[in-house]
Amino acid sequence: MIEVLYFARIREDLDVEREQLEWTGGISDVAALIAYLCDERGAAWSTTLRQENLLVSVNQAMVNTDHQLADGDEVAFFPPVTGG
Amino acid sequence: MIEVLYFARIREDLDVEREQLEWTGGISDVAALIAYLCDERGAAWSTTLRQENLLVSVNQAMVNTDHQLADGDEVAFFPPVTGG
Amino acid sequence: MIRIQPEDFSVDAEVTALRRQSRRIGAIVTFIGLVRDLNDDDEIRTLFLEHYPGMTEKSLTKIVGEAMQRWELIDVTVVHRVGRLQPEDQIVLVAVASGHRKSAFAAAEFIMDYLKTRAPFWKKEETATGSRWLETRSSDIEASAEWDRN
Amino acid sequence: MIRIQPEDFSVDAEVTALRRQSRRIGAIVTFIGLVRDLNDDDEIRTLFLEHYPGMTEKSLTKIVGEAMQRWELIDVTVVHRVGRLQPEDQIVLVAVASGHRKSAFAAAEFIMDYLKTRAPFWKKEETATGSRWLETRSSDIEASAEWDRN
Repeated sequence: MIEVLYFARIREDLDVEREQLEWTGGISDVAALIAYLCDERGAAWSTTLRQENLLVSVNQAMVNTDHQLADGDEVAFFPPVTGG
Repeated sequence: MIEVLYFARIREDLDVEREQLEWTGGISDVAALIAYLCDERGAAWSTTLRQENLLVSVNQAMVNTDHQLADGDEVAFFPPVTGG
Repeated sequence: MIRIQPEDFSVDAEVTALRRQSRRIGAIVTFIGLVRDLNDDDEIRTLFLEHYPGMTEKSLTKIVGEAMQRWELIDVTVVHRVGRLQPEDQIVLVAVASGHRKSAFAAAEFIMDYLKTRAPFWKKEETATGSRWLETRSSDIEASAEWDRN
Repeated sequence: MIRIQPEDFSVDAEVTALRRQSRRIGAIVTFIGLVRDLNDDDEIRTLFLEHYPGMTEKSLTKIVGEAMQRWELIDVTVVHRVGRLQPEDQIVLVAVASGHRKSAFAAAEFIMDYLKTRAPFWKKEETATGSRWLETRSSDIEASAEWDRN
């Protein structure tokens, strides 16, 4: 199982806050997870998850899209941060 | 008349807080005032007023020893500052 | 001490708590971030602050840890609010206690610069004409990148 | 607002007064200087602060004016205590309000650096072994000279 979280503008654009996905070996890394979601859910998802400035964390640490995924990982998608 | 003020270590070394001196054309600038005081009051004054890091203000603005003096000026001698 | 909370904070209370940590503190630098009434010329009604519970705390802990490694500091407090804020409300407090002022100034600025680009917080402005998520300022990205080079 | 006084000050009261000046303040940086318990390894009993009434106020006004010219600031508060202080007492507060943090940080540090080398205040430490006037730190002279070059 992979837990996927969405924050801020990404959450609003996709209208989902969190979900659990069955983990399969096919979703080997973050890039594969994004490809899977875009393929399955269509244009709106492609537009949102293929934005150049999309940030991704795995288990609450920032990663690049070549980061390997494992069963039980917590993945989050969010836009550039604007706190402070 | 020239008002002369002494602060901090300088005040303690010379044991004087403020005094008024008759202004004469002879005391043309700060260097002349220092020379006058050292000549008139001896070794302790020479040691204190000839210190390399002595600071001088005239009318509450920092000056160099070539600053010209005029009747009614307020001159102050003090060590490097250590506030804050 | 790192805290994320919807509630307002008292600068005095935080500075007092920080001062109790040590009698060797000679300098405290604080940064207080406030909701400005005007931002890019739209009047702000409210500001909504979202965060990533868990990861935000970890990010701030890491940023403060990096500051403690770069400079000799005595203690650091970071309080960041989340939720719905009004103009003039306090958003964030960074307070750095140190023996001397140079390290306190540098560390407080470093923490703010990194917080602005690395801690998962997102601001949404709600104005008379609608709402919008704020974009990261390029000046913030540059400020953070400057520390990476030094 | 510039004030020299024997009495203690409240950081909260000063920051609150500063915040009332404008609704466009986005950043407040404060510096609080404290009497450290230990200084160069002698235990400090009390610290005596002398100043030059009239000239000290003028110097601080000039320093703050220079900061307002260098950076776009909204307002500045400087409070400096004089007289007899104890370890852990507050000595000085500099609070700078600005639209953005970069100018607030820079101006607060500039004011402290100039205050340390240009404002007529003198500190005398009274320890168990006697009293002595403090010397200006070379690091303070360098910090101030750095601003003169930039």
